[in-house]
Formats: sequence, C-alpha cells, structure tokens
Amino acid sequence: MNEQLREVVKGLFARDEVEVVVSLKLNEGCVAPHMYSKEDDLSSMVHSPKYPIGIVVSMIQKKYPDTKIGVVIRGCDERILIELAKRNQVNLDNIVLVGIACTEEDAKDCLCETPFPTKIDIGEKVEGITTDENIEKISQMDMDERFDYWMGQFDKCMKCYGCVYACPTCICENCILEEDMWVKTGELPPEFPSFHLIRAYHSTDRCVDCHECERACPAHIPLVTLYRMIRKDVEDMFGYKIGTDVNEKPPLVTVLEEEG
Amino acid sequence: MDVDRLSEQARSYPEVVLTKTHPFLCSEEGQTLIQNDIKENGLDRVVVAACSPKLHERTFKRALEEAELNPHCLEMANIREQCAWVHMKEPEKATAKAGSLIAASLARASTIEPLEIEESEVTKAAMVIGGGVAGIQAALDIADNGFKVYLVEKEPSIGGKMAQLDKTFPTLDCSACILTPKMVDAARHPNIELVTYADVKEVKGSIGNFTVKVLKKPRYIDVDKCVGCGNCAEECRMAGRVPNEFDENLGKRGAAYIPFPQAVPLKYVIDPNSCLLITKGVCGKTLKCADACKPGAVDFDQKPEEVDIDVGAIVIATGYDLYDAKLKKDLGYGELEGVINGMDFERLICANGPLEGDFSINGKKPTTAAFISCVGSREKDGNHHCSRFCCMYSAKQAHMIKERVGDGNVAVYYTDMRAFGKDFEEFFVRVKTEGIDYRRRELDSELKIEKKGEGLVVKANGYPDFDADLVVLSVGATPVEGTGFLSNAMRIERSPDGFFKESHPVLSPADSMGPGIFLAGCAQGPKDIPDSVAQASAAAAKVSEILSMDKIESDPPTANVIRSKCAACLTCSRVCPYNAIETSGVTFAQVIPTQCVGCGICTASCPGEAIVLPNFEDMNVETTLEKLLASNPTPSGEQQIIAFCCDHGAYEAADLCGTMRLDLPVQFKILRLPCSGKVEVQHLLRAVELGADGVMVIGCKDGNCHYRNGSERAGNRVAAAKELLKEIGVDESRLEMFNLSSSLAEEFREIVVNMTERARTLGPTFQKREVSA
Amino acid sequence: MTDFEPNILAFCCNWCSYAAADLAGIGRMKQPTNVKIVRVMCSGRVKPEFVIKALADGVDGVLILGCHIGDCHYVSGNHRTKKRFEIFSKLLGHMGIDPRRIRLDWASAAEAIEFAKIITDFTETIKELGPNNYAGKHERATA
Amino acid sequence: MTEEHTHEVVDGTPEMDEPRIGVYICDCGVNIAATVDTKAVTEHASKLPYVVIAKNYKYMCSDPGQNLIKDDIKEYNLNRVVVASCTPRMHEPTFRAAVVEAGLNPCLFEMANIREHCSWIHKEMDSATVKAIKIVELSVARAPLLEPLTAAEVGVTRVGLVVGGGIAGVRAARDIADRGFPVHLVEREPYLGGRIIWLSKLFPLRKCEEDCVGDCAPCFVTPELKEAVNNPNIHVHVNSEVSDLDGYVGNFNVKIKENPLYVDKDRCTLCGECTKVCPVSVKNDNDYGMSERKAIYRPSEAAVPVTYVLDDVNCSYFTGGQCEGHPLCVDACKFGAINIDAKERTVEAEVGAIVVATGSDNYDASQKSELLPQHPRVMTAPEFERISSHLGPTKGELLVNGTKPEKVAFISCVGSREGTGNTYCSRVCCMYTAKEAHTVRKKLPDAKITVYYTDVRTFGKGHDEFYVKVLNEDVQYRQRELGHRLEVVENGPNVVVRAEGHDDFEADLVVLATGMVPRSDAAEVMRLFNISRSADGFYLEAHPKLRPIDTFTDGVFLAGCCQFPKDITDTMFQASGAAARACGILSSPKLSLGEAVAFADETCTGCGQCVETCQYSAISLEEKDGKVVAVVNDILCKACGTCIAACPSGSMQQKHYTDEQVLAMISAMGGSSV
Repeated sequence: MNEQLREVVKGLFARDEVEVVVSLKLNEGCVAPHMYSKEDDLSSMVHSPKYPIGIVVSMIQKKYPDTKIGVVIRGCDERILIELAKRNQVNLDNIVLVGIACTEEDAKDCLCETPFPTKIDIGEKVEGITTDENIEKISQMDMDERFDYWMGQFDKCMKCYGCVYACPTCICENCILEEDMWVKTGELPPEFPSFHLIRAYHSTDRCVDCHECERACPAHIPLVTLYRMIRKDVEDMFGYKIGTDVNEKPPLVTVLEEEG
Repeated sequence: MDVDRLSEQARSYPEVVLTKTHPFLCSEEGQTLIQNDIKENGLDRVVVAACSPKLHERTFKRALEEAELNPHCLEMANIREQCAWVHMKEPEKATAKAGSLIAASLARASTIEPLEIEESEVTKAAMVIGGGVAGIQAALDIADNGFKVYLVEKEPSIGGKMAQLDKTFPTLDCSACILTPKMVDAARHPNIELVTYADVKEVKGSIGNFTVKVLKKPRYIDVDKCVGCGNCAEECRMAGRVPNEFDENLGKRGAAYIPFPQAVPLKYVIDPNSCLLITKGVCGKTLKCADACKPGAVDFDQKPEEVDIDVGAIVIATGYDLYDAKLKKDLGYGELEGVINGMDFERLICANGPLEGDFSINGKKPTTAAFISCVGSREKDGNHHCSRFCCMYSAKQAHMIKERVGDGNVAVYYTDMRAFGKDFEEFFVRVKTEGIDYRRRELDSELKIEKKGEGLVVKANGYPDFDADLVVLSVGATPVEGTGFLSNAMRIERSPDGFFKESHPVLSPADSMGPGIFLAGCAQGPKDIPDSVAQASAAAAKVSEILSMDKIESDPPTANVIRSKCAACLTCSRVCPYNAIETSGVTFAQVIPTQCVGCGICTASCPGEAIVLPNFEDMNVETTLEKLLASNPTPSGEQQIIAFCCDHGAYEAADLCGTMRLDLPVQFKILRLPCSGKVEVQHLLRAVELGADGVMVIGCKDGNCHYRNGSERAGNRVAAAKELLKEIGVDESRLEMFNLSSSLAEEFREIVVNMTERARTLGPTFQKREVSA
Repeated sequence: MTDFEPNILAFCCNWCSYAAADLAGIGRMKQPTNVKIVRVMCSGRVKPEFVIKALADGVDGVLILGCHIGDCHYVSGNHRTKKRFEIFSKLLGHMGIDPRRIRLDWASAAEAIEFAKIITDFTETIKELGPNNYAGKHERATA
Repeated sequence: MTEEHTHEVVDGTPEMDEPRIGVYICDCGVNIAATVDTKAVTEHASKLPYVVIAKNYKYMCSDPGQNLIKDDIKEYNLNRVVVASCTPRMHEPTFRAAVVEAGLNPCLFEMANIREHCSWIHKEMDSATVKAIKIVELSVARAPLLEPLTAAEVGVTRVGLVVGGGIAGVRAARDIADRGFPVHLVEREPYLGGRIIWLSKLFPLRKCEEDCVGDCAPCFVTPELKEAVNNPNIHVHVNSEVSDLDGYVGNFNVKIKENPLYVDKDRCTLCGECTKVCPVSVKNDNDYGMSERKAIYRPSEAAVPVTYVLDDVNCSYFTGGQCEGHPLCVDACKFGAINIDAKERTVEAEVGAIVVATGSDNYDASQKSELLPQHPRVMTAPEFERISSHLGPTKGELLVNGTKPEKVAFISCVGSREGTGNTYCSRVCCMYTAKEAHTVRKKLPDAKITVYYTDVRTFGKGHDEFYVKVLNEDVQYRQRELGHRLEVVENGPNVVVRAEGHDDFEADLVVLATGMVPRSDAAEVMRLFNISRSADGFYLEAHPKLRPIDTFTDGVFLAGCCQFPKDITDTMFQASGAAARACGILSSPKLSLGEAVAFADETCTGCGQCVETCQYSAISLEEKDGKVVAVVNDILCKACGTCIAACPSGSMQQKHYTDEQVLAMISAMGGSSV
C-alpha cells in the first residue's frame, strides 16, 4: 500500500497539483510526519501507523498560507481537517487530500464508525463498527452505578494532560483545565470530575473519534466511550455529524432551527 | 367652470398686471410659475383663485416667501370648495359667482399690507413651581433636555405628598425608595437649582420672558455652612414639642428641624413660629442651637429675601391639599379617637413616621378597621370631582392593616371601586380575597361613625353596624391653598373644580390657559403617581419646545394699538382671552405681539377703534364686502346672502360642503374672518346697507371657539346689530348668528338654504327697493 | 432527608427572569429560602462550566433561568443556552450525575407566579434528590 | 472632579491595592428589617474577607444613606462598596452615582438584593436572615475582583422615530419636531389618527359639545393631524411599517417599508372622479361592514393626508378583474394623480430615539356568546360610534336596521375585569358608555335607556360631573356584580337583557362596552423593538412609577394604549412625556454605553465560535501581532455574554462579569460560613 501511496503522490507532483505533500516518513525505524517536496525521495513515505496529521497541516499553513499542500489522510484525519477548518485553523482551499481507507483491523482497533475518507485513493473501503460494548454496558447502569464506574476510571487520572495535548481538535492556546480557577491544581485524585466533565463538554461538537486521547492516556481511561456517547446525542438532537461538512456550523453556536 | 373667461375677466381690472391659468398651481411647477412672475414683473400682490386656503394657503405663502415677497401679500379666492363643488348643477352661475369671488379677492389684495414678524428672545431657563414628584420629574426632564431649571418649593424640603406615603399601590413599593433617589437626582443635576422654603410672589412678562419674583423665607440657618448634622435640632429647647406638619402633626419636632430625615436639601431650618428666641425674644442664657452648631450656620439675622428670576417658561406643579374631613360632622374626624384620614394612616404605619412603623392609636393596636371612601369627593354639593386615587389607596391600606390584624374584621365602605390603572384591578381582586369586606353603598345614603364603648361603630344604611377600633377616612384632593393667588398672578383660569384649567382637556391637557405656562400633576386635577409623572414629562416636553427656540416669533396679523386714539379704558385687555395686552404701568394699551394670536376680538370691542387687526381693518372688510355684494350682481334679482365665517368651525364646515359635494344656493357668499369674535356691528350693518338680503355670522360652538370665547361675543354683537336693524326698519331676521363645528357640513347647508329661503320670502331689503324705485 | 435544606444557585438573566424574581418579591410570593440568585445579563452568559464548578463546590442544585424563547432581550442568547444545557444534561446523565440537579427554565418579566413556582418546585426536586455528595460518594467508593 | 479621577484610574495601570470593602445593609424602613435581622447581617458582613466597615441604615437610597457611603469611602479609604438592599434594577444607578461622587469608579460598586429576593418572599426571620447573609457573602466575594471601567461613548443621531400614527404617535412626533428635531412618523394605515377619527365625540363633553349634534372627534383631531403633516420636521410615512431595526440608543438604523397609496396626495384634488368609475365595491371595515366603499376611496372626510387612496388588495387592476390592463380610475383622473405602477419602497433612516405608540385593538365581542354579539340588534361600542357619527354610514342618524331604536341597553365591562382572560379594567368604557347614553338621549329624547354597570369608573377631570349629569337625563343605571349572570336573549325581532337581581329589559339596541386588548401583532413589534410585555399583554414600562414611559431598552419609549388602556387625555400626557424623554436623548451631545462589554485576550486562537454566536455582528476576526484573533467592537457589543460561554479557552471574557467574578460567587455558595 505504501507503494500505491507513493505513486499517487508522484502523480500529484507531476501534474503540479501540489507544491508539497505532508505524510509520514519512516526514518531509522521511527515514523514522523514529514513535508515532502517534488524533488524529495518518496521512498521513505509510509501511511502507517495512525497519526493525527491535521495538527501538522495547521502549523504548516500558518507559516506558509499560500502553499498548495497535499495531505495524506485517513477518515479521521479528514474529519480533523474539516473541524479545524471550521475553526479557522486550516484552509481547505489550498489542500489536496490523498485518502487512505483503513483496513478492517484498523477499524476494529478504533471501533471506528467511518474508517475511510470521502474520497479513497488508496485501499479498500471496509464497513465501520457501529457497536460499542462499553457504551452498552454503561447504558444498562443506573445513575449511581454510572457515577461509580466513571469515578473508578477517573480515579486513575494523574492529570498528565496527555488527552488534551494529543487531541487534534483541541486548539486552545490556553486550556482552562490548567487553570486553578476551574480545576484545582495539585489535587489527586480529583474530588469531583470537573476536569473530565469540562473536557467532555468541550468535545461535544468536535470530537472526531480519532482515539488519540485514549492512546495518549497512560491510565487507560475509556475517554472515547464517554465522548462517543455525547457525540451520539449531538447527532440525535441537532442532526449534526461532526467532521462531514465544512460549511455546517457547530450546533452550539447557531440558533434553534424552529425559531429561524 | 369657464376658467379662461374668469382669467380674462380678472385681467380687465386696472390693478391687475397679469393673469395666468395652470392645471395645478399648487404643484412645484405652478409655484415656480408664480415665483418667476413675481420676480420678472415686480408683482407686489398675488391673488390665487383655487381651492380652499385651508388646504394650500401655507403652500403659496411659502412660495411667495421664497420669491422674496412678504407672504401676507397673498390673497386666495376659494372657487373650488366654496364655488365649483357646491354649485355643480349650475356651472354658468358658478362661473359668475367665481368671478365675483375673484373680484373681491382682488379688491382686498389692493388693501392689504405686508406684515412683519416680531421677535423676542427666549430666556433659556424654566421654573417649576412645586417640588413634589411631578415637579421633580418635570425639572429632571427639562434639565435632561439641556436647560436650566429653578425648582421652587415652599417647604424646606422637596418631596411633597409622595414623601409622606409609606407604600405605593399597586406594587406596595416603598414610596421613599422610589422618590428619594429622584430627589437626590434633582439636587445633584447640574441644570437644576433648588429654591426651597420659598414662595412665588409675582409673575410678570409673557411666553419666552417671564420674570418671577420669589420670596425666600429666612431659614435662620446658613445653608452654605449647614452640614446637616442635626446637632441644632437635638439641642433645641423646643425639641419634641412642636407638632410636625410632615407627620400630619402626629409626631413632634423642635423649632430647629428638618421635616424628615431624608430631606433634600439636607439643610436644617428654624421655625419662626415656635423658636423661643423669635417668638419670645429670649431662649435661655445661651442659644443652644448656635452653640451646638460646629460650622456656625445658625444665623438669626437672616431676613426674607426677594429675588427676581427670569425664565422662558413655567410649570405649575403645586399639587393638592387633602380634603378637611372635619367638615363631615357625621364622621367624627378630629373628635372621635380612632378616626383618622388616609394620610394620617400613612404616617402612622410608615417606618420613618412618628411610631416608627409600629401602628397604633393611642398606644393600642387596632384589631378591627373600617375604611370610608369618597370623603370629600363626588359630593352633591361641594367637591363634585372624583379624586381618582382614594379607591386604590384605601385598598392598599386595607391590605396593610389586614396583614396586621390577621383574623380581625376589615371593611371598606365604597361606592364604585375605581381600580382602573395597570395592575390595579388585579390588586383589588387580590385584596378582596384576603377577607376584606367590601360594602357598596350609594353616595347619598347615610353613614355615621359613633363612639361605642372603647371603640367605634360604623352605621351605614343597608348594612349591619360595624364595630371598629380604627376608621380611616379616604379623603380626596382639593385645590392647594394658593391656587387662587397663582391663577391671578399668572392670569390663568381655573376649572369649576378649582384646579388649574388646561387649555384643552383632551388635546392639550398639559398646557394651561396661559401661553408658556404648563401644568403637571395634581395642580391640574387629582391623579396618581404614574399619571403625575407622565404629565410632568409632558409639561417638560412643552417647556423644552419653547426653550429650544432662539426667538419667540409673533404670528401676524397681531393687533396694533393706535396710541393717539387709545383712552386706556383697557376694554381690550379685559376681552383678550390670551393675556396679550399689557396694562400695568402704561398710559395706553400695549399688545405683546408674541402672545397675540390675531383673533381680533379686542378690535371689535374697542369703543374708540383704537386697536386694529392689520388686514382686517374696516377698510379691508368693507372693500371686500362691497365687491362681494356689488361687483357682479346676481342675475334676475336673486337674493344675496353674505356669511361672516370664522376661519375654524364655520369655514371648515363650508369647505366640507364642497368636499362632500353638497349643493348650496349660488347667491351665498362667504367673508372669511379669523374668528367670529372679530365681527363688528358696523360691518353687519354695512352689509345690509350694501344690499345683502340675508346676513349670517357663523362661528364655532360656544365654548368650543378656537379663540376661547369669540363666538359668544359675536352672538352678543349680532343681538345688538339686530336691535339696530329693528330701529331702522329692517326685518331683524335678515341677520342671524349660527354656531357650527367643522364636521357639520349638512347643518351648514341647512342653515344657508333656510336663510336663502327666508330672504326670498322677505323680498329685497329697502336698499334695493329704493334703487329699483 | 426531610430536614435537608438544599443549597441552590440560580442564574437569572437581567431582563426577564431576574425581573420576574423582583416581581415575585413585589407580589410577596412566598418561596423557600434555599435559592440564591446570581444575576447575569443573559442566560447565554451561563457557561455549563459554571454548573460543573458549582457542583464541585457542593451546591445541591443549579437553576438557569432566562427569557422565553423568542423573547430574549439579546434576540437569541437563550437559544444557545437551551442547546448548551440540553446537551450538557445528557452529559451529566452519562457520567452518572442526576440531570435533575440542573434545570433550565424560562420566566418572562411578568411571570412572577411562574417564577415562584419554579423556585418552589425545584427546591422540592432537590430535596428529594438529597444532598450533593458526589465528591463524598466517590471517596466512599474508592475507600 | 469625578471625571478626572476616573481617567487617572483607567489610563494609568489600575492600581488595585488590597481590596477595602464597605458593606451597607438597608432596612428599607421595615421592608427588609421586618423579616431580616439586618443587624446580624451587618455584623456578619463586617467579618468577611476584605471588609473594612459594615453599616446598617434605615433607607440607604436616601440622601443621608448615600452620604453615609460617600463619607465612609473617604474616611476608610474604601475601594469597593457593596450595598445590600433592593433590586439593582431599581437603585444600582443611584448608588453608582453616589460612589462616583465620592471619587470611586462606578464599576467598583456591587449590589445584593435582600428585599425582592429575600425579605419580601420569606416569612421566617431566621432562615431569611441566613439567606440574606449568604446573598451578601456572594456579593462580597465578587467585590474584590471588580475592576474600574469606563463606558464607551457614542454620538447621537438627532432624529426621532415614532411608530404608530394614532393620536399618541402624532402628539409625540409633533412634540419632538417642535423641540427642533426631525422625526419619522410611521403609520400602518393610509391615514393618520388611528382609532380616534372613527369616533363621534370625545369625552368628557364640554358644555358646547353636549348639545352639539355633530362629531367633535374629527373636528378636534383633523386639525391636529394636519399640523403633523404640515410640520417640516415630520416625515410622515403612511401605509408603511418598520420592517427592520438594529443599532442601539442614539444610533438606531431603521428600515421603513412604504407601501404605495397609488395616489399622489399633492395632486389629488378630492374631485372624486376616480371613485365614481371604480367598478369594485367592498365592505367598509372602518364602518364594521355597515357601508361599502370602492377600491379607490377616501378613508374618511376626517382622514389626513387629505387624499384618495387605492386599496390594491381589492382593486381589479391588481386582482385581474375588469380593470386589468385598463385602470378606469387612471383615465378618470384629470389631474394625473394616480400612479397605478407605484411600487413599494424601503426607506432607511438613522434615528437616535424611538417612541412606540402602536395602540391597541378592540376586544372581540364574538367571544361572549351569552350576549348574542351576532344579533342585528346587538352592537359593540365602536360600531355604535359609527352610527352616531355624521361621517358614518347613517350620517349620524341613530338607525338600527333602518329604524330608530326606542329601548337601548348598554352593557359595560365586556371583555374587561374578567376573572380569567382580561383581568384588567380598560379604563375608558365607563366614560364612553356615559357619553353614548347621553348621545342616545340627545338624539332620541323619548328612548328608554338602561346601563348595566359594575362600578362606574369616571375618574378623570370633569368625568364624574358628566356622569352625574347623564344620571339626571333619565338614564337608568343598574348595578350588577361581575360574576353574576347577565345575558341577552332573543325576543322576536328584539332582544331581552336578563341580569340577576333586575327586571328583564326588552331592548331594540344593545351596546356592548368592549374594552381594549393588546394589538394582534404586539408580539412582532415587541421583538422588533426589543421590548417586554406585562402579564396583561401590553408593553411593559421600565418601572410603574419611576419610569412609566421608558422601556428596558434604552432609547425606546412608550406612548398611549400600547402600554395600557387609557383615555385620550392620559394618552396625551404620556405621548408628550415620551417626546420629552426621547428629546432628552436627542439633545445630549454624547451617550455612554454600558461598560460590561466583551473582550478577547491574547490567548485567543481565532477559532471564531464567538463570531458565529454573536447576534449583533460585534465580533470580527482580525490579524493582530501576526495572528488571527477575535476583536470586539465595544459599541456594537450589547454585553449579553453569550459569546463568552461559546469560547472554550476562556480567552473571551466580559468586563464586569468575568468568569473569575462569577466563580467567586459560586465558590461563596459552596463554602458556607454560617
């Protein structure tokens, strides 16, 4: 698949559709994002493992706003880019997407509902996973059980902020979770899940289900489960699907529909 | 109508330079045509024969002005509403009549003069007399409009009646909480100067330029030095011995005092009627008040001080007095213990009152209470008026006392429950459901309060006797003491109820009968706080309109006095409804042009013909009459009817005949006057002399005259002229006075038809008989 | 639980609900003493984070009161409030915090009776739910 | 003096030494002290952090109360003041002014409401005191975080806008114009005057009017309306409505949609030729269907502007009838006054202050089936006005179905003072009923007249006197309580009025004294002008006594029956009053807007959620120091704070309502110290 990828990218360069391409580079056994230009040797370009490449694109665009960039993306990456675009962090007009469909294994790993981008250049589309045992389990619990369950999980939290830093759609320069005013600093375990409630609330209209937070969490807190539950509500209540349409405004900033 | 023929005809008069026709003279194009002709041909008079001057006189006058011709050089002939449209069946005759109307206008045009506007500067300050809530609101609004205001209050503090109240209906808001900040705002406003403890002594001048003489009573305290610490009051030998008026004399104060702790300005005053030094000449060895006053503000050398204040406009907000319930012998006020009036109640229940809110009568807390409405209001003899706020304050007080007596009985004797304001009805309903017994009674049915054991009993027709420890009389409002003085000083009228009269009860209720003088609050009639506040703002609007003008301009024509003829009998001043004739200190009558409205009533009254209204002088009127009656005699000896119409009710009714296409006899013609009161006996006789077979004087309805009483005077003159006609042998029914309002087109037609018919029956007057003989 | 007197915080918008609270006062409409009001200009100012903070500080219940939809002094501030708190109460539910502890409601400047009723009802609800011992409960759970 | 100090604080680095708070607890007479132990609250407050002094006084809002604060600020060097008293909606401005006079920035003042929200709604002294203490604690917790602020100042567009061309609107417009300011007067109907020109007489009748057979309403009113049309400062927009409004006090932008009259009023000579040829005849709504009119017509002889108008809803040129392509009236008009192709246009205007005078509707009597409102012998008072009017369908003759009535009953309080529904009194019905009874007596001297009433509310100047006069004119007044049975039943061609406690009264005319109700479009107008309504559905004044003419939206004032039913006299007071208030704004050189505006700090990431949220387009994204951040326009910001809740990072804040301040209060809620 990597070969396939390099061919597609070569094609982009050849047709002068892009000036640079952002993808992953395998360098001495380590994979890191890299910005390839036309002249570069593409043989180090790989498509795996998963990497929230949107953050990098945002950084690059802020430095080179007029450069035409090709970006190699998975389904989640596309959603990231769309959500970032809604928040003025990337400019999709200057971006050409190279889409990779995740494998079945990838999808299972992430319990991903949409393991593919809108336009697939590489790979075969596989069906998304729509069931989540954890959510079902929690749904069966009563209020007290749920609270106990989550407190049991959050108890493990050591406020490393890994989830915040890893989150590709967490764009604030200043995170209120680091402010004593909102979340008491230096208190472990947290007495009340302010940290996680605030973070969950902030993710309601922008969590793209990329799993970066969970991957980053050293305590293995099932953050995605919580975010997924709330994301489902957003879909049900406002008909808003995160990361699909760049022109669709997040539901919390718009007025009620029935009132115009 | 043959317009070209009319034009041709008009052209034939010697004074006419040119005639033109145009489909729409009132259009831009038409106006330009006139303007160009004025400039090119040096015209000095313009006659427009068109529609009613009521519609377009203003338009053409403006056109003349733009062409630098004095607007009073315009004359209009109304050949549409009063000719074409009322004689649609007789176009030939209508054209003839139009010719005569135009001829009359032309003749009149030769006699009229350009009139100049007179101006007087406006003093950019206002005075508000009375510092209650209405006065305060008026002052604040005028001040916010950017003008200086003198707020004159007779008491040592502003606040008025509202400051005495405990709570206000229907919200039960505490009165002080609403009022005191407004008082502070007034004191703090850079445009407001408080003149407290002062009386108005004299008012001179007219709209735009009044001079008010104000007497500042001595406070015996230097207000600049007084810091309001109250040491003087504490030390005063009379402390706690003088009844406090603010507490309705239910509490005590000293000779040095402030009426209430929240007084504005917070400056003490020494009451000359109770101060021992002032009344007796001595006050112990040393003056304790002066000794106690650290800033040394006590000053017994103060004298009353008269100051003249120049203002452009005045607001009267002098409020009301409470009806004196002692006049109702049956109710025992002032005699029976436990009978109090509504204001006593307020003071007794108020936290800053003499009992500090611990309501009791002679130390006893009442357990039952009765309220009697309409005390001193809606009387058969005496105060006919409804005092407007008593129903609601009694409901409020009933509610307040019910809260305190719990299961004790509370009854309200009432006639009509007048809960008409916003949330009033809802409040009343709520009070009723609190277990208060509302007992309806007719006003003239008997009601007596008598002593019964320790308490009282209310005996009312149709109800079982009601035992009560407390009876509150809901007394109404009467005109404040001094209303008569002010109305004389300002020469403004009062209504039959004794309150100041508004210029029109419906349309200009905040204007007094005097230009530049406005009314706010209960001075005009009883009203509650929101209505007083609204009226105060309204008065402020009117004041600001005047003060925003740089100059007050006269609206010509205004009357002129021919000094050589004036015998200073001052009849003119007495008949003038607008106080526009200055009489004090002059050897002849003097017209204040900015105050004169040009009704001409005075000119018709002057026995020496010494006062005239320009362009409506004898010559103007007679020339017009001549032309109307003679220049184009009606064919076949038809009777000629001439109507002297006032410019308001009558002329507009005539126009409406046209608008409604009502047919009028073609021999009927109108002479337009500002007011029927301008009609002079000699003009009426002159009309008959000139061959009119019927003469009508048509004015507004009596009492509805645009100039207040002109039509009544016209009626008198017509009566006098009839006597004269009788003497010279002319049937007096040839002359008749009519009163109409502007919407009465049908009636207008009817009286004209009847008059024409009458003239026909009577045949020609002797004048014509002689001619024909 | 009967003598539990909850500590309740209410956010009221300046134009409608705070005015309704004032009107209820003017009308002397008796209410439980549990609710204390913080005035904000618009219910749209109320961050759900405030509620989190209040719950963390031990407040037993939080009311958010605004103008009726369509009557917002700021046109549509309350639209945002409605959306935010709808989703926020779902989140609380997922987390095992009883969403009945927060309530979003509307009271126009004239609705004094309704206001007093909201205050009374909500106080009753919180009394039934018992004290906010989420923090304490957690300590027990982990102990 | 204050200004100088304010500048010092704002321009320099605000030097916030340690907070020194003064707390003032008001007794409000006994309003607070009766249920709250104010001494205990004061004592408790004195122990709170940063509190230097705590005092208690009978009336804090009074001058001595304010002086107490001012003196303490100086004596104790206070830099924060907390007053616990009534609602800040009433007296915050009062106390702010007081602290300013003592040299403190107004934003360093904080108010705790222990009256409306505490003493007035609780009975038990103990628990109320505990709550009052908590309320004070909240304010004291916030106080140290208050910052000195200055408000943005804006200029004022010296033009007024009056919405509604009834008598209230005309009065207000004339007063504004005469004060020297241009004013737009917008009226929905094609004529000015509203409901008043359809009346026959105006109460209280004066001597002259009592015997007058004519209509006094048009005689008085038409000249007033003409004055408005002729006033060069008034721009009259008839057949128009305000379609859009934005902006703020001193600087509103308004869009006025002008619907065409199709007749040039300056050219129309009232010759009436157009009406003669018009083939369309429709029921005349203004005569309640008792007459017909053409599609091109003169609304009334009393109508101003003085012109014919064309009703394009019924005109057959527009409906595709007989005149399609060939409007007969256009040919008939010799003066070319009819422009059948006239189009609607929108006028945009900038205005500084607005008077809303949109009036009220008549109560719809058809809801009262027991009164047989549909019966030909039963009519409402407004209909009666038409048949008693000279300009009405019967030319002033009292005719019902072509015959003169002999037995007339008036029923008052129809749709007023109901237990449910319209609970209020409509204020004018008693008087107009007396007037109409008088009219019947004058026109039909032998008629039997009976008035069913509950309370006769003839309270205005000269009103009671008039009522007594009518009583003496052989008019029978029958009292009845409101809940009691009263019905009208059919009886042959006539009807019978049956009222509990009274003999039946056979009548050939029953007049229902219908009250006033809020206009059907009140909700739209309310939204457009951002004003509130009270429980009765009429527009809400800012304070029933302090500010009976103002609304909660600065620069918008109320006049006439849109606020509450009132008679013409009271309407005139309010209208002129509204003009005075509006002119107060128009004549001020500058206006201060609120201080509590939103602002974004340097941590903003430019995500733009606030931009989307802001309803006033007050926020834009701009590049600052090489990065895109949100920037708030102080003047456009209305200080709602909705954007702040949309900002995840806390970069967006609202002055005077910062997160920190709110959180301090929340923390005080939790940490109980009582």
